[in-house]
Amino acid sequence: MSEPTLYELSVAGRRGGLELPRADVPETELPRELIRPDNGLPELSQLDVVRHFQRLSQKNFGVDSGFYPLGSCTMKYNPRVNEEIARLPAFAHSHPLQHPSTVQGNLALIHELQEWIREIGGFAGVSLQPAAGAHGELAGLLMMRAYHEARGESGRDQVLIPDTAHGTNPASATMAGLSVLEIPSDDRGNIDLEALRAACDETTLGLMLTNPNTLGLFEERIEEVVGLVHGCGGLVYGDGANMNALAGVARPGDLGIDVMHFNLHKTFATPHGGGGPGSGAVGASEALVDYLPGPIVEVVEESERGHRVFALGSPQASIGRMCTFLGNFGMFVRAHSYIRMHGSQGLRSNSMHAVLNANYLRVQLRDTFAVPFDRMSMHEFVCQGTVEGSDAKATDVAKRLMDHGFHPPTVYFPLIVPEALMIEPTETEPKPVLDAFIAAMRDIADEAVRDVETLRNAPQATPVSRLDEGKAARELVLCDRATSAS
Amino acid sequence: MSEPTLYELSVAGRRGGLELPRADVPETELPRELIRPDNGLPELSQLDVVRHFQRLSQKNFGVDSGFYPLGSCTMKYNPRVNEEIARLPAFAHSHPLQHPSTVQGNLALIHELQEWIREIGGFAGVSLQPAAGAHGELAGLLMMRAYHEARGESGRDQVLIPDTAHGTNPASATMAGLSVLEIPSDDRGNIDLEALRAACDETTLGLMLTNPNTLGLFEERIEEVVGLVHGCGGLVYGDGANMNALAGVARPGDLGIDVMHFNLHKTFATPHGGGGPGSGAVGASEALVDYLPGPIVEVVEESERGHRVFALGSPQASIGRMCTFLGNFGMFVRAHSYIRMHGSQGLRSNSMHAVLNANYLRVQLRDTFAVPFDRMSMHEFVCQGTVEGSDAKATDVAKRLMDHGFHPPTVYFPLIVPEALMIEPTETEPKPVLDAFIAAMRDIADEAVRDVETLRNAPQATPVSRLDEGKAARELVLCDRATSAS
Amino acid sequence: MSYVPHTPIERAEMCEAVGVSEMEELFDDVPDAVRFPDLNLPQATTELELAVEVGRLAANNTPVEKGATFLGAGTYNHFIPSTVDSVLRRGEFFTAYTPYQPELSQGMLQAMFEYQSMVCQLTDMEVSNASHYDGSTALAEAVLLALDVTKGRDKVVFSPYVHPQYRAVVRTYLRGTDAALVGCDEGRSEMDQLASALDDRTAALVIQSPNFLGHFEEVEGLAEAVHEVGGLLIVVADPISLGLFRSPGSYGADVVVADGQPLGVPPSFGGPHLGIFATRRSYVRRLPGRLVGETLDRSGRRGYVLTLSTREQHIRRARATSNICTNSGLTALAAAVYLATMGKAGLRRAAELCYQRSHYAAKRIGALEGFEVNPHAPDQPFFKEFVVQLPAPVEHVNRVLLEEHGILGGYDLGQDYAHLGQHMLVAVTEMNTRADIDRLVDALEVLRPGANG
Amino acid sequence: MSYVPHTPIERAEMCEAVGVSEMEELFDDVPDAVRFPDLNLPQATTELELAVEVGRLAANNTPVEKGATFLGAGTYNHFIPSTVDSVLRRGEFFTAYTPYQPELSQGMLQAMFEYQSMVCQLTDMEVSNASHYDGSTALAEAVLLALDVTKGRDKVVFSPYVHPQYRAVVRTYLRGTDAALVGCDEGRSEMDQLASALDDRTAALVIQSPNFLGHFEEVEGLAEAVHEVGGLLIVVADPISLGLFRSPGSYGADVVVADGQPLGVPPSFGGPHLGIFATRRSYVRRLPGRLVGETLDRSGRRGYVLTLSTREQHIRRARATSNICTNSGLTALAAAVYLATMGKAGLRRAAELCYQRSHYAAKRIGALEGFEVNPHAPDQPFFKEFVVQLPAPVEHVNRVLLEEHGILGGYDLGQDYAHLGQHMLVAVTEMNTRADIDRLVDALEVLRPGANG
Ligand SMILES: Cc1ncc(COP(=O)(O)O)c(C=O)c1O
Ligand SMILES: Cc1ncc(COP(=O)(O)O)c(C=O)c1O
Repeated sequence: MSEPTLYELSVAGRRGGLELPRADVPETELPRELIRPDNGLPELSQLDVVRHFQRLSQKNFGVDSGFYPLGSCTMKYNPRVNEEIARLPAFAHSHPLQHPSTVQGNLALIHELQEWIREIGGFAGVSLQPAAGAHGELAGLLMMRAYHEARGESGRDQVLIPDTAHGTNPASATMAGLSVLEIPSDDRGNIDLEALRAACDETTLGLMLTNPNTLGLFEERIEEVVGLVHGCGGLVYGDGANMNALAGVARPGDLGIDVMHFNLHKTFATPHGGGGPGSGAVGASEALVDYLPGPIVEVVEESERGHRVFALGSPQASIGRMCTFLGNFGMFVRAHSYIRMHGSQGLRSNSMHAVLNANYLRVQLRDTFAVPFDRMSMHEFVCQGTVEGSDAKATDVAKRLMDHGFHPPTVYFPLIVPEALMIEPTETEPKPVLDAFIAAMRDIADEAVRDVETLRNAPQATPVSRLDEGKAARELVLCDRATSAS
Repeated sequence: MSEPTLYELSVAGRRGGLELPRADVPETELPRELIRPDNGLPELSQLDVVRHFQRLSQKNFGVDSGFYPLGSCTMKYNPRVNEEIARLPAFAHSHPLQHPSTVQGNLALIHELQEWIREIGGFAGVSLQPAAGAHGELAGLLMMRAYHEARGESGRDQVLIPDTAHGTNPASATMAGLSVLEIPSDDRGNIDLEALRAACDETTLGLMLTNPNTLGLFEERIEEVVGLVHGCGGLVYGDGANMNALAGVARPGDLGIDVMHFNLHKTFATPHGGGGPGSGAVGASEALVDYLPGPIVEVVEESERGHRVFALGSPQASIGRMCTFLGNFGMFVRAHSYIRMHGSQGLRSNSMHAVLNANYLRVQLRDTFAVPFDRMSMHEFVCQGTVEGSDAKATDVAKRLMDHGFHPPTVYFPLIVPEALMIEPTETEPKPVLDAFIAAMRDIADEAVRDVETLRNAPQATPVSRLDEGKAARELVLCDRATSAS
Repeated sequence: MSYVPHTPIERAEMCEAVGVSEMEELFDDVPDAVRFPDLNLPQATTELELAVEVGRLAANNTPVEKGATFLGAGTYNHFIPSTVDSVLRRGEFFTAYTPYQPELSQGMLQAMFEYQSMVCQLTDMEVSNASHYDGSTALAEAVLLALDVTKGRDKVVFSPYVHPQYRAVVRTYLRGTDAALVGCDEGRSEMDQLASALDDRTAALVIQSPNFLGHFEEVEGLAEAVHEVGGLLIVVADPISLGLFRSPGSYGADVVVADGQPLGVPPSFGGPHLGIFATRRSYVRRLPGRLVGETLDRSGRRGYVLTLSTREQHIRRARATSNICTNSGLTALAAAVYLATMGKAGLRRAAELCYQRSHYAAKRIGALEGFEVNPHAPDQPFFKEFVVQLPAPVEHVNRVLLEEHGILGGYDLGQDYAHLGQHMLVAVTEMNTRADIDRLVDALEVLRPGANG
Repeated sequence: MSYVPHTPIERAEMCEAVGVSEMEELFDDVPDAVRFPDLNLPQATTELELAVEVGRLAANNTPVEKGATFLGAGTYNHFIPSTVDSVLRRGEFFTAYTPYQPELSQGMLQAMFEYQSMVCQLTDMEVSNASHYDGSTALAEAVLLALDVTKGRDKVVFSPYVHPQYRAVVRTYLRGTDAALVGCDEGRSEMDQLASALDDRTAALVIQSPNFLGHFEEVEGLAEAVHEVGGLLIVVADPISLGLFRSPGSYGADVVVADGQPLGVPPSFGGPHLGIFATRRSYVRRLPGRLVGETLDRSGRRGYVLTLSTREQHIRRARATSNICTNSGLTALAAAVYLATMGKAGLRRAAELCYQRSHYAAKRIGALEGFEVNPHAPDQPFFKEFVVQLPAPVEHVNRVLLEEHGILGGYDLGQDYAHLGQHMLVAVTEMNTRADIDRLVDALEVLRPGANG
């Protein structure tokens, strides 16, 4: 059943919403000329509101609803305990501009998290300012820019970006005022070393490297790649979106990465929230640590008994603030709890099982759906969503998966694999779920040959069938027409 | 899709559930002979558990899911704020056996609630001990019994119960060791006064009166009814399940009721919880107040500035405890908040709107579904779920309502109305919802004549179609067969 | 705050449809003299103000850290996994009624079926109802069941170490019968003494194990003894102990009851808790309360329904097995989520931690001068609670513990057992770390006779 | 604690299928030298222990009652109806990804569509995106939009009373451009001075109203002035004020941004908040971030999809309008539930209470000897914040307020404005009752020069 919008549910004069206290102070006259006649909001009772959003929620699919192998997104279990902890009033109701002496608990937590991420990444310092991965990329690129400028090398304005990179990489480069040079991949899914060598010169700001890359493959000649870039005076940015393959397995800093963002909402299981908020901590090597966005939390005093006093400070040559306050603290609390529960062994175990799950799916599916770069993968792998003897598209396979109760993989990305299905199971899925997914995929492959129409008409078990995206883009109905009725 | 059971999901050796701390104390040897080899529980990961119960919840219908006009149940909006308040750690984590000096907040809250319910009911005292309405009935009947015994009238062992009464009334009488005499109703839906007069004698313990009764009708000659019972030396028990018609409108104590239970989970909007826990406060008149179950909360000290000290006390001739501790405190907190927010006017407004909603439905539906006792109703009314020209049953109408997105009314109760549909909309439903329900009912009436098979095969829009209750009762599969596999 | 949604226009339209000009007219049947009283209640308030006001009320409770709580005696401080409340907060569950309409209630019905299944496993019984109010009322109904199936008998033999408040509730319920409790008032009876009280008027023998003092009872031969005279063995159990220790079913219990609060339900000042009630299949038709059974729908899909309602008040009225209607659905759901989350290994581990840490505490306290642990039964095995004979009155010790150390001490046994004056019942669970226990011991040490306390 | 579910048997089977004998072999591609480091992290812990440990950390924050909070300056203490969190806790919402697959995401998509609709109503703009990170980053992107649509211009005129940290973030973002901020560093510019800074190199004029000092700016003629030179008017708004006070759209704003935290999001030490971003329809193709549009499915049922993705990084890569990917879906959902619960009357009432109570506070404080309210602009109307010139340093006053009265005082304006040393920005909302305000005034009174303070 289609759920009416809030405005369609709204009735003029509806009561039972929320009452606020009566005025308890002598009245001050309102500045008439500044008052609006109507604020345009709908009018509903609390029960209307509760029912509406409950019904909407039932039309939404989360990790809690079922297997969600969306590649590059690390849709793992979001521990419930973290939700409780982040809601502790002492955290949730603290104000970012309180005097540091009144929020030592928050500052201690932030400091610990900075230190832990620094350790996991193998960096010299970390700032938790950025609100998401892309935001961290922008911060990192601005840091790289500032670094070169400080060394009088402002001519370095070219960012090398592999053709497998996520769209945020080139977009961030543009926002940082830089130009992009795309580097092709070789036939093992690595960066083409020759092309890279050719691209590296005195205009090179640096390379943006995703490792494992979006094919789910570890860069086999990572040392040479980093060496080439460093050799020409460039820096290496690490896109840490795929850190769920490497936490506890290898430290990006040890691999020579100069600056990198972590998606706390991937590797450290803060919930994705239907599209955020996330958190995009950046770690930096010695060379770049002074450029980190600030403020960050520092220890300003330490007693002999180990009691520490924390305060805010700014790295010496900081690029400045990336957000109004300190970043998405609510996400820090969750990531802090997550790392605290896991420890070194636990994080490594997560990575190992994530990689095991991905490879298990790969070997079980590769005979049905071609895997173009078929070598040991990391936490995800990419196959082609097409089947011999059928002209079904990757999209059709994806939509049909919904009828089997699964969320589809990421589709049509990375761009270098035609009809790509990018599959990331994560470590929190047990084998029976993977086996059910494998069975469904094989079923769909059969069906693609036998009865392609069913695929084309999929999904059918969802609240709506395939939606007309063209119509949406042409007509651009971006606000409820019923607003005008209110 | 049918959801596997926990045992079907269980896999031997499954990890990722809940880890507990390692032992931090020197080990004591376990008494081998007392140890069991296996506790028979399933083995699941947290994600398994979360998904399982999310899916189950989506197969359940609550007030939050839609209109729920289940007669005699008062399915009104359960304010979300009460859920927050009841979960305050200071309440939720206090222990019932703490010293009273350490739980003055709890005791103050309980005392206020006792006082407020006393005031709303017009009683001399209140005990919050009983866990539900039926539990309150048992308490009330035991109080009545004790009262008569104390007066040397142990011969009074007959309870008069109208034929419209809820099943808990006679069942409670039996549990209290009393015998039941059923009193018929007259043609206006009142207690038949002549029958009552004939029944009242020196064996009469008392009458159990539901007012408004389960036809949703106010007892028109309430004063005479009460007078007859009191006249023969009996007492009047009030079944307060229908108090949502009268809160703020009339006080049962003022009507002559001697003892009554309140269902906090109806009138005062504590959530029904899918079948409890509820709370069944009992109020008593002067005559019975000393027999209330204890402990109850008393003021033991009051300073000049109004500061009060609270403690537990037991009414002088108390029938004793009805439950282990003080009753369902978590429900008290919610009911306390509810009454506190509404005040006298608010409670009356609730009753008025509940009654208005019921009568609106009655007048809109009576031409389609016969209303046998068609006079101004209180908060609910009873019609017959049959239509001329169709042999559809009330059950068919009820099941078909599900396909329209509504929860059915109470069916086949009260017993004196054949094919009864007992409809209680409550005050929190807005007119558009009532209108949609009316339209659906009319639709179904049409359909009953036109296409009775569709009714008989209803529901179809639910996770399962009609279930074979006979099979369930014959086979009595009361435990998961898969347990043996574990 | 009012949650009534009506607009003035809607109200007017509805009044008109009903044929009244004011809502007041709807109440013409109510006698004038008592109609529309002005209730002496505080002025209505808003959610915002309410939260502040009730927050202040809550602040009048003395806060105690969970690790510093050593009070049990029937309500326990156990860990509650966060999965539990996340399920309980779902409106589909908590705003539903008893699942009378199964097609719209499969979620709750299946969860209750699973609850029943897990309770049967833990207790080793064949059937469990879908919950009762709490432990004591479940026990009272178990006694009524025994009286009923042994028709004509009027004696119920009780161990004195059944929870005193459970015994009180049973007494209240027995007001409706001719039966009497026997054996529990002496305050010291041992199991063999109880056995000697059994006779052909005995409907049931009721024991608690671990008992109110924390000890496992010596149950060998008990079931045989009571069965021999034709009575039932009713056992009050601790559900956490069943994760590790032998089940009542394994030693012949006919009915097992328990308070389910330890299974994921906060203490909440004593309620709502959850009554667990399990028995033999032969008594299923005498069972009180709801029962969920498996069946099929018309297309052969598995589904669940409330079954055997012919036992219940709404069908059988005066001849019902019990008057219970509303039970403890949501706390039973909590228990189901709890048990599923803890699972086989988790519940076992919780029980182990209770055992290990309580024994550590007992040893350390027993080593203090002036303190004696389990003086009445030093060799009887115990689970998570034990008795400490103190060198000072319990109330005094508890006041010092709380005011000076923030520790919530144990239960004053002198309230219930004349021979246990100055004896405290101490509960230690998986929530109390070694450091917490050491703090308790240090605090007690100062109270030893002659110390600077 | 590990959430990995694998049993040893499953792991072995899977390793075998993959062709490795140990999981370690999966990582042969990783250079030996750096593989499997031993991270210096604390030993893993359990949920039980974590809750205790983090609870202790949280206890190191000084607790402040909500009514005693008078600190705002960009993050506010507003009432959050309990409906909000009850929706946010639903796993279907909070554990979902960005709604890339619309058939499985209609819930979030419709909610975002409703959010967009309500934001457009409140701001009187034509299009809103589905959220940005926070207020400052939304502003930074608004400035980038203006620079882009006015291609070639390199000047952005800023009011000095735009939130100082917003200005800081804009500066960071402008590192990627050749543009510069103008007008905001003097620290005292009035609106007419700002207008005089406009010229044909001006991409935008940026104001905040109510501004950082709480005052409504004099906006008459501003839009005309900036439009005349071909620039855009960007307004930073307070979303609560929009319940009652005129919208930026009504006075000609081209882009409206705001921090949505006041709409049902707890302060949470500064994040996550929510960036609101609304603009004219003519700029829709230049809009950063997600956008939800209405459409139909194949059977003609209404549905919602992410639309105009051709603007976005995953399609247009280096030529995208922004790099934003993850945004603030869940806090935007909070705002949608908040606005729906408050509704037309509720938001208006919240704004009224802020106005009335802040004016009461201002009058009472202004009447104290040694305190002056809004000395720089005594007649300018204000909303919920105002400036108080103190007789002592702000830090000192705040320390006394907190330590002696449990009051969280206002923001120290001297940190950002040289001419506002010893000036405090005080925020009063619907959460501060008259009694709370009176307590603040009494506490301040003692600090007046010469008092016993
Ligand atoms: C490889 C990669 N890089 C960057 C990002 C951007 O991260 P965010 O969405 O947190 O901005 C993503 C997000 O999906 C990604 O997969
Ligand atoms: C009229 C009436 N009396 C008594 C009861 C029993 O109340 P409870 O379910 O709280 O035990 C009910 C419950 O539906 C009822 O409707």
